[in-house]
Amino acid sequence: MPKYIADFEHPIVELEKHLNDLKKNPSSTKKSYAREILRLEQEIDRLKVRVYRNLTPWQRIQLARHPERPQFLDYLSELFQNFIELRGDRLYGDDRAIIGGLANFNNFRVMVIGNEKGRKIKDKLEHNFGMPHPSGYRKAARLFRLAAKFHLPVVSFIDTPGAYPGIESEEHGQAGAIANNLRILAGLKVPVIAINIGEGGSGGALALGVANRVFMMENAYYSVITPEGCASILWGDSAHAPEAAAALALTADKLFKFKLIDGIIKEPLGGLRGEVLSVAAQLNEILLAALTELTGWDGEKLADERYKRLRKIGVFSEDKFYELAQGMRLIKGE
Amino acid sequence: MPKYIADFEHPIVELEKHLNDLKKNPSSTKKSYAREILRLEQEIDRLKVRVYRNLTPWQRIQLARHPERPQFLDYLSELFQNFIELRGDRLYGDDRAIIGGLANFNNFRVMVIGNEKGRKIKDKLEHNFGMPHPSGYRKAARLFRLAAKFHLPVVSFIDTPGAYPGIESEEHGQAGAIANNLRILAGLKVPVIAINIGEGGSGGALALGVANRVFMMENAYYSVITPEGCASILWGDSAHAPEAAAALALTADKLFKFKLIDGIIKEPLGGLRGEVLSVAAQLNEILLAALTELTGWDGEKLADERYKRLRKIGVFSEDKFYELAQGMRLIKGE
Amino acid sequence: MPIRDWFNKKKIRSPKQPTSKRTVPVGIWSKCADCNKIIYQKELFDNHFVCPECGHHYRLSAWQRIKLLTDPETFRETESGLSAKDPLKFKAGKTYAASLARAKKKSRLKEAVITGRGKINGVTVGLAVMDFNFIGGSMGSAVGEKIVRLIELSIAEKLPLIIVTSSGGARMQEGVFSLMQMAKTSAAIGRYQRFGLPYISILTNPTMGGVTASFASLADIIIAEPQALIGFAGPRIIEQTIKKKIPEGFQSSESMLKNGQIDMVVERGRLKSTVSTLLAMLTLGEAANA
Amino acid sequence: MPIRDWFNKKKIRSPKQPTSKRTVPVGIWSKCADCNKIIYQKELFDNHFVCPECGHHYRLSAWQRIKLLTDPETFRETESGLSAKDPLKFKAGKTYAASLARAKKKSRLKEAVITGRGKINGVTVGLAVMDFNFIGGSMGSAVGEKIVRLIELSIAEKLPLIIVTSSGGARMQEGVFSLMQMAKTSAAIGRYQRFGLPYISILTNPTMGGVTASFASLADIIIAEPQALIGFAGPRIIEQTIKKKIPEGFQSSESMLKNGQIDMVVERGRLKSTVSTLLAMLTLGEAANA
Ligand SMILES: [Zn+2]
Ligand SMILES: [Zn+2]
Repeated sequence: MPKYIADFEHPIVELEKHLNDLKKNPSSTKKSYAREILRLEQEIDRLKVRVYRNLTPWQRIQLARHPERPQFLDYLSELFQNFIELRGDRLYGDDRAIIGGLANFNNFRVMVIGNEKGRKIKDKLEHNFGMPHPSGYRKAARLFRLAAKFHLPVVSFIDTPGAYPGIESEEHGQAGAIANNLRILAGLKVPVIAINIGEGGSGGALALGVANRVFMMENAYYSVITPEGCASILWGDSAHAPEAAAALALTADKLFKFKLIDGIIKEPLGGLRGEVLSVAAQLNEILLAALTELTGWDGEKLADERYKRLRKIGVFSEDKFYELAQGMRLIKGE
Repeated sequence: MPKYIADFEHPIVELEKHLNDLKKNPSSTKKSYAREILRLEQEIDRLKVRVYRNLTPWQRIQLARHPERPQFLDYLSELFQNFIELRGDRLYGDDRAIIGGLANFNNFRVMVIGNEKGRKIKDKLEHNFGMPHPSGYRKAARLFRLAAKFHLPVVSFIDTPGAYPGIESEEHGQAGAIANNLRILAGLKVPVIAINIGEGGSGGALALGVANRVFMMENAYYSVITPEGCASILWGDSAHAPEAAAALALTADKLFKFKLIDGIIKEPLGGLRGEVLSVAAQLNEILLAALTELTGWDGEKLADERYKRLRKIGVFSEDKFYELAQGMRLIKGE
Repeated sequence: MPIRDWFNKKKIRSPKQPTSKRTVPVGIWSKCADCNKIIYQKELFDNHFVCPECGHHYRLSAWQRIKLLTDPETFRETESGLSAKDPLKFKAGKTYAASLARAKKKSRLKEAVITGRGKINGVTVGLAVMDFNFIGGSMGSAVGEKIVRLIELSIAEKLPLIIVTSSGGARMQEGVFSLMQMAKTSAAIGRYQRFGLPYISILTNPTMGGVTASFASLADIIIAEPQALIGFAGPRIIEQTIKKKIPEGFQSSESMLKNGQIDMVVERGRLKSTVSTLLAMLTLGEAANA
Repeated sequence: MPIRDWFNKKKIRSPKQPTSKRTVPVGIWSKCADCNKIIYQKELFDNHFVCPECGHHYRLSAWQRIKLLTDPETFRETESGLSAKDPLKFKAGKTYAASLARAKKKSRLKEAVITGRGKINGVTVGLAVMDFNFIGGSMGSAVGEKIVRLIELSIAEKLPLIIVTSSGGARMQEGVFSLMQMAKTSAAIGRYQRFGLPYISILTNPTMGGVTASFASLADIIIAEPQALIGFAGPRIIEQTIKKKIPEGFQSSESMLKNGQIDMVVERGRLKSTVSTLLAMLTLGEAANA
């Protein structure tokens, strides 16, 4: 399988290829050859740092969508034990774009739920590229309630381009299913911890994300609209997606600055590829700390804290004088 | 439209036809003609009394299924005011085999829900002959919960051959939908009153029928299985349905004797046809009494009473000696 | 009218694709944007901006809607001083600041929702009405905040809650701040609903995206005006995804009703009386049960 | 095994129409009723009556099932003295009395369900197991009563509840008394579930009608054995109604799983350990959360 390469990675890949070719054909004199190898290696390192330390939002989105990026099931198998999958919404289906069940995390018993995109093409189709139908959100709702009943914390992994925009999903109440999850999660009497591991595509992502603690991987994004969609609306051309991505302030660092998330999990240079080991320790620590803290709280406090977190989100201006003037006008009968 | 005539009504209809013919052709001498008319009228009355006062269970089922028998919407329009229909299960559909909404009944505000079969062929198709899909039961469940939230008594009208036995209805969880309604109704914190106005077809009917007070029309039936189904199983031939109907003890008088229902609404001789006026006063009285009594109770008491009613249903034998002996054998290690 | 006839009468109208951008034509006489018939402007006014010929429901401004629903002189606005900021200094093509300025001028509003107390046939309610003229009725921080404050006020004063939506969804110019208003408003509705107070939402053309997928869908009773466009994803996005045309009447009020997502489709002329009857049924008024 | 591989591995087996009347063949060597391969009887026994060749799950008696699920010598039966009466003096073709007598003789049971306390890997549970050999595992008054008494006992003693079903549905010979057991058991489950205790139901071949449409479907976790027939209406009634053949695999455990009605399909060999893990997850044991 050819390695997937994002546009902005081409210069690095070119140099790497050149280096490899050189290594395969040691034709030059030994001294200049070794020097050339060293030079190339240094250049690659410098380039990598320059590219990956200065990623634009759009470039981060490429990494968040990278086909080799670890997915929910990879984290599940690395960080959790004794996973028992619970399937179905008890209504109309078992949406494979959302997977959930019971598991152990260190000493904790938890309900773990996440978007799964699928890796191979067959899996991608089965998991619908991580885009849930209403059935998936309703399965999640069932599991949220089950978790609350049995006093199990909910740990959710967000990684979806968004809720599936199709005919049946609309007919079966996509909007209502998402809204219902927002309401359920907000009021849940157990700890809820959400981790955005890749794509946080709008309401379809938020439907697993109303939590007491929200974390993001360094190259994950969270957005009200896809940059492509935003660009289509504002420029009439999705090619402006990179600019839209920049305008939307959708990266982890921005969201952390805005205090919309609680922490960022650092990724290796170039973003996660294939394996989760490089972030497992961080994730483990962050989750363990959150669970340890939150399981000490009672249900009311957990729901209240979640509400308070949401309650204060928003930036707006408040013109008390205007309001007063409006009131006066009314009294004067204008 | 030709009037629908059940088998056992043919002798009556024959005589009535004869009488009509005679009336249309007054060819005889005046005296004998008048006498003949009178004789026929008396004979018809006698026959009617003989037939209708001695209905077999199977004959009652014919009346319960009679195409001219009043249906839920007829009672709704006669007995309730300001009906506002509430549609949809908020999941996948709006099943027209179950209709429900808010209404006034005398001084009460109630949630009224019932099976509707439809009268004309187009309506029958729309209402699926009164056979609900899971969506219908889930709509009912939503309205039950809404009633509980707003402290409204539930009045339900049962009239269904049964839950629809189809492919989609099974795939979409017919069994689970019915079970869920049984559980919800049993625990509902508002008064629930059920009236079986015609067919009480098995679990599909019971899903609207777990109530504090259950009434039946005189010619309604309530059965664990259709007589045809029962006959098919026991004789391998549904033609034995009349015998099965007798064996199943499914008529209102039997159920009242068994204390499974609280009252019977008397029907005019020959059963209800077309109009509900002849039973409206009785129904009004019975419902008013039940509502007046039950709305005085608090939610816990209502749910408790409903549970106690169910709890004692069942006829079985209990062999305490056998149980003891079993225990002894165990102790002796046999 | 006997109920059975009424049932037969109110057949679902063959739904057609809702029209999304129709404003009332100007002039004494004008042509209906839907049926093309010539209509007398005054008649349209008197008919609550519903075409007397074809029943097309023209879009109402928030204040027109408030006038339609509330008893005269009873509406008192709350939080009128609240309006949008620009937390992201958003610029994509044009700036958010410019969009806001233009919207204010065009709509004569400070934000895309008006909230307040008002009476509906004598019953005081908490009322929010969105206005599509203000950046497509989109929900940003200020809209979310106004709605949540109205919900909290309705809890405090034990008022029934009525929200009339008309919105393209979340306001993208505020990024994740807008997205989070979905969760914030839904959470507030969840709190409100613990108190056994009735929440009725009225969906008008169009109600899409983050508004449908939050407070609008969480009402005890959901009403829609006829032939409104209602859904989550926009029709164009769906067509791009499934790579075929969407069917006629898809995402219309009528199909939402058929698909079990809303309680009823109510024509504008019957809207106030319907809400009023529902309030009488769901709140403890003079005809109490116990 | 990494979870991803495990996911890829446990693909839904192409479901075929579940076989409904297969009993274990008799003899030292016998032919599997499903795959027709010759199997060694002892191997079948050791494999919990699952064909070692094709995985066909033969029906288990209630006592075999109890042996499979509970730790040795830990099961204590309750209400063993409870059995059916004949409230309707039912006679249709043959009498109910005769059916009961024959069932008792054939199954060596007093009723179609065994209830009691037992331990599953050390955890005490309330356990009910239905037996298809007793009038098709049908639920009459005694079965309903035994199940409700077990539920009440499990409430009183704060025990997890496990019910293994195998039933054609309600017992028609008791008429509406049977029908009402659906409501009675469902109501009791509703009460049980207020206490935050876990209820796991295990559906085995077949689970139909009034049993599926009551307590069996109300569990927190619903497990099914592979290729069991599970549904409400019988396949024949459906075929008569829709006037065509039902599709392959319809009403199988596997299609129930795909259709979102159950949590998992678990092979008999993994049943006890799965239930045990679930109990550990759902009850406050040694690895408590707080
Ligand atoms: Zn027009
Ligand atoms: Zn075999």
